[in-house]
Amino acid sequence: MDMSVKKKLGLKEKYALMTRDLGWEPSYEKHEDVFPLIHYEGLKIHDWDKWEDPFRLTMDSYWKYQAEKERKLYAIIDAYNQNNGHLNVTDARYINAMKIFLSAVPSLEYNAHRGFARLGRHMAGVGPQVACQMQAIDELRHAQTQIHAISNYNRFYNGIHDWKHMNDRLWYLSVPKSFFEDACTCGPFEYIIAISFSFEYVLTNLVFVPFVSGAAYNGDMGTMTFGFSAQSDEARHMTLGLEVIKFMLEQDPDNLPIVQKWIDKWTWRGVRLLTIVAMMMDYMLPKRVMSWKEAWEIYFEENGMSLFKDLARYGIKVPDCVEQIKKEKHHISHQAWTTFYAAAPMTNFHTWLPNEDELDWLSEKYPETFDTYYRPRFEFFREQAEKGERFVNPNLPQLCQVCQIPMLFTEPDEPTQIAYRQVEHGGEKYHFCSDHCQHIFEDEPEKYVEAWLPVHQIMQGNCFAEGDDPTAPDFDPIASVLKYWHIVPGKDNGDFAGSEDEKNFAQWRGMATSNQ
Amino acid sequence: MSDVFIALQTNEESRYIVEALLQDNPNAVVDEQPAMVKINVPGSLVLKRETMEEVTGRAYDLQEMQIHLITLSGHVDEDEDEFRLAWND
Amino acid sequence: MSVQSIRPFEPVVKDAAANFHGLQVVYLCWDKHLMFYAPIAKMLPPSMTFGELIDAEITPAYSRHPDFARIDWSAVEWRKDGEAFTPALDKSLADNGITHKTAIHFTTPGLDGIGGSGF
Amino acid sequence: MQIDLRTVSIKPLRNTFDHLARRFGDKPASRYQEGSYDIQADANLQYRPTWEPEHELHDPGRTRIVMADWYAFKDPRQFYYGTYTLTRARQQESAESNFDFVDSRCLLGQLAEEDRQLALDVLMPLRHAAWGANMNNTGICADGYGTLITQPCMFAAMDNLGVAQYLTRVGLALGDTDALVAGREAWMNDDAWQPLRRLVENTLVTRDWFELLVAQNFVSDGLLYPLVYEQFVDTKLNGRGGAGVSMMCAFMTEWHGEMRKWSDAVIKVAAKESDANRALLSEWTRTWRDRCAEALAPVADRAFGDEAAAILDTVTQSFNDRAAKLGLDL
Repeated sequence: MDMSVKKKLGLKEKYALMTRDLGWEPSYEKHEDVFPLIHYEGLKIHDWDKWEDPFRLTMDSYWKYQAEKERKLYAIIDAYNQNNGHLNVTDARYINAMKIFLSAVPSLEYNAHRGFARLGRHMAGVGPQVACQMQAIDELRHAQTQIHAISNYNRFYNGIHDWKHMNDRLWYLSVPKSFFEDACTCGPFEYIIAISFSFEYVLTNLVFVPFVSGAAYNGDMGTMTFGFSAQSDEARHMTLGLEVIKFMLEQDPDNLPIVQKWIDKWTWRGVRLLTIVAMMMDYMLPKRVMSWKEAWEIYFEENGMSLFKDLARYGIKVPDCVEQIKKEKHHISHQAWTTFYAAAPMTNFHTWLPNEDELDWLSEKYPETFDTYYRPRFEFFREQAEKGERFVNPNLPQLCQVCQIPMLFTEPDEPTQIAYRQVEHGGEKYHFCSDHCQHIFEDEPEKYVEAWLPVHQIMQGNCFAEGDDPTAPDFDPIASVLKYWHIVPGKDNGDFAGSEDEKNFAQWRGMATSNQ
Repeated sequence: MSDVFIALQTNEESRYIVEALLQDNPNAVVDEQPAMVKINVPGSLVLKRETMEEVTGRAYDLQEMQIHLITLSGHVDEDEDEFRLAWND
Repeated sequence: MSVQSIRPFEPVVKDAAANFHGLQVVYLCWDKHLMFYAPIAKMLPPSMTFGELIDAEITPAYSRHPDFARIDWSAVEWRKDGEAFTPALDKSLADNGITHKTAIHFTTPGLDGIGGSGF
Repeated sequence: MQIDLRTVSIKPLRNTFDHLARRFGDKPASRYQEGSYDIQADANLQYRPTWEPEHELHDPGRTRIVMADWYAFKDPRQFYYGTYTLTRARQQESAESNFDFVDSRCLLGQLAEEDRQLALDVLMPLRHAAWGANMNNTGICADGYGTLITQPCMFAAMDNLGVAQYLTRVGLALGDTDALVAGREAWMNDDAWQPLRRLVENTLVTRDWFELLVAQNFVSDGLLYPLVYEQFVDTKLNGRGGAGVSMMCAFMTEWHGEMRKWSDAVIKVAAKESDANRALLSEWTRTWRDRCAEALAPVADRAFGDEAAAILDTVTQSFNDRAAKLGLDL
């Protein structure tokens, strides 16, 4: 047979044969039984074949390129661990940022993995199915590489010895947990807008680019490597995010208001979630690359806005919440760090007061707010600490019913007044940190009445250590809750100064640089 | 006109990609950050296989670039010969 | 129901009053005193008097603040779920209309945090 | 600061994470263990899934199989993303050189026209069956409980897609896009393929994910791969000048050999857990085996002509033996 007569197929044609051409219209079973999840959200899709995956990776290239990434990644992690690279970080305070990272992020990635698997099965076109499947397996990669990269820190530092147990229980970790469980319990179209578009395209650059670049700047090769390596997959995922939104909007004009509602909701949910990243960037990187505000301006206000300008031709509007975020960017990192500082006995990482140099950097980066509102707070805390009366807020906070963050945010135009919103539903009162969280609740109250709010769960008696008797005369509820979280007070949390982490790091670094 | 951008890990391979990008996009602006390099271009950006092959001196599959990619913004359009990023505004 | 669901379901209100063993959640916030970063949550018997609320709950919660000792309690302005109200100190929370998940906010005129900074 | 670390030997505070120490003792954990055990959320789940409000987001109640510990399903290959991807990349490299070798030596030219057509007739519709398998495994990963059993299904799904794509390349090498069109036409309309298509569509609406795992990865693969790749490609075609096809399908044979180890381990562990599980697994296996053997009969007829019944019988018998060894009563 003469092979040379065959026509050479282009990348696009070949890719179509390798994906779209594999599917078929079922006739022995009903289409709606094979794909039961695609109608109830009210989205209208007329032609699944209109989906175009711009990256066109077939499995052979996928395995090849991903294996190369994995080889590089693990070679660096191994070398970093073998050489006790953790002793090379600028200062051991930095490691606390990694504790938050491990406690919060791999579980998000993991849920993304399972969520995209659901879409990989239930989207009714091969194009989006394959794109979602690749993302599903990539997200598993991210969860695993993060655990592997940070695992070595656990061997030498406290607080993350039981990260997964804490992720399902510890109060502040209900914020990321509820974010992703909210997305994963949505229908497939809302899920993909929430994660691929709002989270991946609009927001994750803020986590993975400036923060990870910051990790590199602080000598953490391991984190830099898994962070950037994950982000190279994200570039594909973000493209999926943009593709999916175009696809939905082009399929039917009726989809616009639904999609807009989801964008509004998930941009806000995501921004609230990133509060902790803002704090990590401004307070937890001893050497700083850029402030949260600067990162926000570059990656959201410039890049994000180009995206919305591009989508304007479909009728998509910039979410209303963006106005509020513009105001809050001057505040949230400071509000979050002072909160964690005051809640130190209830966390799984160490906190500290910024030193003079750091205070000056913050003043310079936040000229409109820092000296007026936040520097005096740190000065007060320092004064108290120097007197031997380190400030701790002894109270359990009220949480927002939707984002689950303590109600610590202030009114957008009044930074000394806590913002509180309230509605009644089904005879019960519900409280929110903002108009946007309130609107999310009002849109789907049946969903959010089921929120697992850690403070209320503690009060109901659902968060005491197994075997502890709350009716016993010497019962100490806070001690029992810490035990339930698997947190050892003082060792896993509290001030960095004087901690076992600080002592060990100094000693080990001393061993590494002297003959002692 | 909005910028599109592409960010790459700083390493030997991406040096070539940056070089090719600068050749293919004369108005590109390079922004060096710790461990990464970001290239911003107004409106649209192109990376040509031909340029990469010239710069690296070997056959080049544009999908190889993904190994070094950190992030990007803009609509992606890729075939055997060109990788393009653009906004439609 | 307004949530888009493939099949209807009966939502379980996780924080229904009945789940708190005869007690009720009450939120307290001393406005303009952000040292305490957020309103606080307390679980209290509905029979507790408002006077007891001040002495047994508000006082230990906030006494650390330098402003606290200087509060003139007769001048305090109270709000209940956003509405101004005057509590009867000798009456129970229930009789003061404070039910499960009521938010009580109070301001202390002249005392707006350290140096008037709201902190 | 440049630190000379050769002199430093510091003693770690702990060897591994507590959840692994509770399972395996306080010793260094493998990357498979760290990346797999207990990492799915299993407490305090937040909201009701709108796509299935009857269950929680991660819920062991989506199957009738009951396990005291869902992390009993250790993957004998210990695949996590890294090891999985590296293994497949190596196989891909060898597949690539096989395709090159077949092409450069014009090996397909040794095949007679009727055998070339036969190869296309038998293999091309299977692209679509592989896509069905992909959807099933992706769905099992979504619905299953515990990473130890869900992650191998995600890997299997990607493998199923890989198989469909290798078959597409085989089709393009043996014929042209017309060969793929003809294969699709047969899958949709040819009587010989309708029982198999019906079976695949039945699996797509099977809601108990463990039953689906049994139907797809244990029974269907357990009959189809030996029949098509061992008996038809590697034995029959290979004996008739089809070494080139055999080389291009090497991934499938090797892959099935590897997957068997995993699916056997899954069945064995689940069956050993309780008599109720064993009865259920036996029932599922029996039902799906009978349906699958029936669906493969016309395919076998096309592939083997007069010998079809005997070959299908051998394959089924050896599957029965395999099931019996795992503790099932068929």
